[in-house]
Amino acid sequence: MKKYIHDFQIIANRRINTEYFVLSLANEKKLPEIKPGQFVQVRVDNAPNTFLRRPISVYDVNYEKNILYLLIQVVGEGTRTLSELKNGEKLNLIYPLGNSFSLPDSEKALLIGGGVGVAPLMFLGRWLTEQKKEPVFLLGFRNSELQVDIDRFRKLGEVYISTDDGGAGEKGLVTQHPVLHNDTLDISMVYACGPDVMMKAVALWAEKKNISCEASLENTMACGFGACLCCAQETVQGILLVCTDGPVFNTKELIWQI
Amino acid sequence: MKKYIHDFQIIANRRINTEYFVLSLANEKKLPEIKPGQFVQVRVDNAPNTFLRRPISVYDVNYEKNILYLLIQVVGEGTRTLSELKNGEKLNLIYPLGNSFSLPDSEKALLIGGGVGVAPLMFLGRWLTEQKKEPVFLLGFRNSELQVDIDRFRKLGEVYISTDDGGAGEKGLVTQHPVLHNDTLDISMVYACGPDVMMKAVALWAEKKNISCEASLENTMACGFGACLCCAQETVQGILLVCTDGPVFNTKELIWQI
Amino acid sequence: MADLRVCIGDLHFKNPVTAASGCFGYGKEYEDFIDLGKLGAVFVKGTTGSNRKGNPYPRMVETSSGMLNSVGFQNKGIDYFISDIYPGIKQYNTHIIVNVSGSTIEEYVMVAEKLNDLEKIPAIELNISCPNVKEGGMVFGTHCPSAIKVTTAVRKAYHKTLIVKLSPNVTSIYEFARAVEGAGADAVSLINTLLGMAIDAEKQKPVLATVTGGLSGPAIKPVALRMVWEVYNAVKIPVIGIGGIMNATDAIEFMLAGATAVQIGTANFINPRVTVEVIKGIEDYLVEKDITDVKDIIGALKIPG
Amino acid sequence: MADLRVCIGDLHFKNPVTAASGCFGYGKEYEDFIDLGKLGAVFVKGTTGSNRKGNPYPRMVETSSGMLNSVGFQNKGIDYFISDIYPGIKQYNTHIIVNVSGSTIEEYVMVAEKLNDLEKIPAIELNISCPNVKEGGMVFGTHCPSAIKVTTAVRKAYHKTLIVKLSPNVTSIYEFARAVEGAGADAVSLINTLLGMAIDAEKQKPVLATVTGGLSGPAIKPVALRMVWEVYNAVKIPVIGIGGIMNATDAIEFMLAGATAVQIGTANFINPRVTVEVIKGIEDYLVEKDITDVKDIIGALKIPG
Ligand SMILES: Cc1cc2nc3c(=O)[nH]c(=O)nc-3n(C[C@H](O)[C@H](O)[C@H](O)COP(=O)(O)OP(=O)(O)OC[C@H]3O[C@@H](n4cnc5c(N)ncnc54)[C@H](O)[C@@H]3O)c2cc1C
Ligand SMILES: Cc1cc2nc3c(=O)[nH]c(=O)nc-3n(C[C@H](O)[C@H](O)[C@H](O)COP(=O)(O)OP(=O)(O)OC[C@H]3O[C@@H](n4cnc5c(N)ncnc54)[C@H](O)[C@@H]3O)c2cc1C
Ligand SMILES: Cc1cc2nc3c(=O)[nH]c(=O)nc-3n(C[C@H](O)[C@H](O)[C@H](O)COP(=O)(O)O)c2cc1C
Ligand SMILES: Cc1cc2nc3c(=O)[nH]c(=O)nc-3n(C[C@H](O)[C@H](O)[C@H](O)COP(=O)(O)O)c2cc1C
Ligand code: FES
Ligand code: FES
Repeated sequence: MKKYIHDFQIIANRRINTEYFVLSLANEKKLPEIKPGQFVQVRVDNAPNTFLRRPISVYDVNYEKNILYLLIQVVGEGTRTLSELKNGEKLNLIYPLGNSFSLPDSEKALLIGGGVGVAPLMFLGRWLTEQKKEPVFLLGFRNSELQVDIDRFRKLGEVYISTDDGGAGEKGLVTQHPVLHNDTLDISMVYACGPDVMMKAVALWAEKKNISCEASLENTMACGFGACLCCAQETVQGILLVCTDGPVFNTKELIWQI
Repeated sequence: MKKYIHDFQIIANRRINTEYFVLSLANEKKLPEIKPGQFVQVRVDNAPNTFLRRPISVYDVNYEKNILYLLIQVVGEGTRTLSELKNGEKLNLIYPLGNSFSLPDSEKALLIGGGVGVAPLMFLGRWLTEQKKEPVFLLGFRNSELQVDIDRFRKLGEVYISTDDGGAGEKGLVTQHPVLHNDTLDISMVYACGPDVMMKAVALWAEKKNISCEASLENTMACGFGACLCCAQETVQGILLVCTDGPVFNTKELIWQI
Repeated sequence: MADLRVCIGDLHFKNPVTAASGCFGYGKEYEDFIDLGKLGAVFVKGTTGSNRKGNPYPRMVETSSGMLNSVGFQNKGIDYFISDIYPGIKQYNTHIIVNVSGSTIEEYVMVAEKLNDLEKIPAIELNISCPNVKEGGMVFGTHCPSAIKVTTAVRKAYHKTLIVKLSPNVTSIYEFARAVEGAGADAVSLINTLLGMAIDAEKQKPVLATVTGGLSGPAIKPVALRMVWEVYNAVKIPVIGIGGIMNATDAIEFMLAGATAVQIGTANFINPRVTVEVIKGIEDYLVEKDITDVKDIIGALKIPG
Repeated sequence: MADLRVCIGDLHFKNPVTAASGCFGYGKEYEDFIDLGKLGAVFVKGTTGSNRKGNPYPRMVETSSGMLNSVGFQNKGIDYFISDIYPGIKQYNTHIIVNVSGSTIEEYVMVAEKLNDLEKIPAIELNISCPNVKEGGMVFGTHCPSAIKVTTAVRKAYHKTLIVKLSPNVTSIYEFARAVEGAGADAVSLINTLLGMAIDAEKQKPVLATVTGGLSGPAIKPVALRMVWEVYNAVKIPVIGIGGIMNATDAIEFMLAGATAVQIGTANFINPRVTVEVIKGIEDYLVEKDITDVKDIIGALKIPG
């Protein structure tokens, strides 16, 4: 897929809660095809200590209105600077980057997200419904205050929630959620994005259930398009690159470092 | 004089023309005494390539309203970032720094400024009027568009202008201005601030006329308060520091490098 | 229009702007962004005698105005390069220069020998300066007799333009430059990365799996400029300047300090179009200054006094 | 409340945070901003045998996340220090350590000898690593036999704590650390500045009057951390870490890498209160991590594998 460098314009910066915000980005040029699971490399201007670009998943795309959405969690100086962007300001992106999630065999698919790991699942869920599939979401957050856009996920499919403190949905980790232990859940594919420990636990669960599992990984990235070889991931095929061979991997391929 | 580090609030950012702007800075604490010729060290946040503070002269002080004014010329990333500051934003200053201009013997004094070198002359002029002296300004600019706050200077004393292209006042360099060759000008002191070549020319003129001359110098500064020894100036007394022994020097003391 | 052509030994570059090894893949990673045919040359990644999987991860960490990497020589080896990669890149309308790496003199020689026959590879860059491999690599670049030995051996085995890439992690880089000049190098390129380290204070652990890594980016530019100037004053062969170049002004500074050409590395990650922008910027500079030939700025730095 | 006390040889510091030589004047430049009595120590500026006027100007230029300086040893000499400066600073409630500089072994020895008698100066830092003087200075710091010679001579002449400040402009800094340890140093401090250069492309001239200068600031932190860790693993005497420390996290990284104390230089120019803020930050870190003694983090870096 051809990659582009474009200046986008901020048309909305929607604060969700203390940690998360969503940027809506517009561009005069028609957006190229973007696939669920792909990401962009954002140049952060005006952040004295942010030298490299920041990789951010595509949260959603509206082709009609030509808008790209990014869901971002404030964790350091780069993301904090992004959180302060105002309407009309510019953001330079390299995109679309990486591979993408694949289509499930069955009707239903389970999409498990932890924290900011829910980001790629919105776009994936939308795409699945367009493919006449039925996404079921299982989303985990630290507490109820940190939940993200649940109403929007509900528009795409069933949503289960878990929070560490039980403030919303089930108490505990997503992998402890009863829906995973509900044998009537008729799925052939699970998608996971979140902390490594979560994804590994989901992968083990899927393996036991003999369900195919795709995980979207993170790694430290200098380029994002295969030029620096920094984002190495150990797999059964040897070292692969998270930015071009991933970020989506079938978990059977992965050799976890944790 | 005791030095302070304070956060000031921008209460106005007044654009004068394509190159110059004036920041009005307020602080809850009562301003300490600041003397004409002194400067501040400004921390520039949000400018990726601006590491050290930037030295800026005090353009004016309003003790009643507790406001400090800086006249700044956009020359690089630091000053450009400052030019984009909005009301309510913070600016961290170390101040007041450096020595100051001295009082003239006679009634009248001539204040010669070139470009952004006019900055310390506003405050100096105000102080002179308060001391019952009569400042006469000779201000040079590249062209008429780049003139700075002439009306405000006029409130303090007579103003002569020269521009490189003759678009306002006399055509040519300030040192070619007829007022300098007018023997009725009854002064015992001339103050100069501007490019080194200008100050040197003024100093030579003053020496010939047997008039005392003070110049406000620039130099590359890392600290601004005498700790780094970077801002060396060769003088008849040996190396002195522009940030603490200056920025104001009697030109008889100076050994010019140009 | 200024003349941008420069020569590295017998080799003619259409302009002095090239991409640094390890930062530009095999060129094709940048085809969506720029026309590779516009570049003076592309230095492709470190190639070894056989397949190397590189270092464990994390391999990268951002630092103030720079980054540390510990990629190591992840590559499939020279034979794979010849059979599978070369056919795909040989049609590029620019010079492809292979960065030759290894752990032993025999390995360097073997790789260099095999590159003799590739028509479209007019030069190699002998990498004796990688801080990211345990054996070989930097040892050759930080011990003068070893640098001479490996250069002499490769010189015998390789018949085209031989560029030796120097390590900055030494007391006197100009001694190494003189040594490899004496051993038959046609040019030197510098600097490779500075050996550095990053620590995660929260976890009380090194950030990189290999503990140390190579520092690149604008943080190292002052050191690189100084070394290029030192080496330019010490040798007669051309110098290729590398280290923290982010824009045309940076590239011009390296040429004024004595570089005949420059390599741009880390900047490509942030701005994949930086190389062609630098070419344009150099041209603008020459036009504005009324200089008709870029060669006139090489080493043109005026030293006072 | 964590215990912040550390020892450099026989010398007790109330905490590991000190100000670096050449960046803190004689301390009094900072009295308006902080209580000097809070610092572990103040390293005052380079002091030579006799009056030195320093280098011509410009002496400073900003670089990416750093600065180059070429101050040289502008100071009025040891006798002036003793007669005119010492009386004004000896009442500070912190250790005053004099950075001893020179061009010849005799000069170093002479200055060190005279400092024996100053009751309130409990230590000297032998600066064999300044890149900004033509003769002496860095030569002693980049040539191992010279480093040993000067350290041995000063050790004989000086009876209190002897700290030797190492140059980073060498191939193997740990060899110098071992060498001066063998020659009687009680501690080593590192790093001094990296030799660098800046060029004004418009004027086609070096920016600094001396052409080259010393690079400091966060740009050099990765190199400094790596060197501190190398030296910590090579010697038994305490290591004082220096280079690009801007905040408490940076200081903690140096201590994890093996530094018993740290010096803060360039950061003081931007934030004259940085030293006391770093002390507070280290304390917060220890409390949060339930560590009762700062000495427990010295060299506590966990190396994987
Ligand atoms: C393929 C991919 C997709 C991602 N998608 C999203 C997303 O949709 N929304 C979102 O909020 N975040 C996403 N991230 C994570 C995001 O890139 C980091 O949170 C961001 O780079 C942190 O930048 P910072 O300057 O705010 O923090 P820093 O101050 O740089 O660091 C804070 C923390 O973030 C980690 N981090 C820093 N840089 C990177 C990097 N280049 N890659 C990975 N981790 C890093 C550091 O280890 C550190 O712990 C994604 C990461 C990857 C690799
Ligand atoms: C005592 C003193 C008082 C000053 N008063 C004023 C004032 O009232 N208004 C005003 O507009 N400017 C003033 N200046 C100049 C001002 O400090 C510089 O223009 C500013 O630092 C440039 O920063 P920058 O990031 O925009 O430009 P940069 O990109 O850093 O550089 C652009 C140009 O400015 C010069 N410059 C950069 N840093 C410094 C520095 N620390 N000291 C001197 N020159 C530098 C460089 O040589 C370069 O040519 C004063 C300087 C001094 C020393
Ligand atoms: C991710 C990465 C990988 C690199 N790999 C190599 C390599 O394989 N061979 C080599 O000679 N240099 C390698 N280098 C060094 C660069 O070619 C260059 O010398 C250095 O990065 C300094 O230039 P820069 O600051 O423009 O990046 C690598 C640098 C980076 C950042
Ligand atoms: C302006 C300036 C002057 C310095 N003068 C000296 C000196 O006289 N003696 C010395 O040993 N080191 C001197 N140094 C080096 C510092 O002490 C320190 O080793 C170096 O700056 C790295 O630390 P930093 O990055 O925290 O500044 C000087 C550094 C600067 C920036
Ligand atoms: S981030 Fe550069 S190769 Fe993946
Ligand atoms: S700027 Fe530091 S001493 Fe003058």
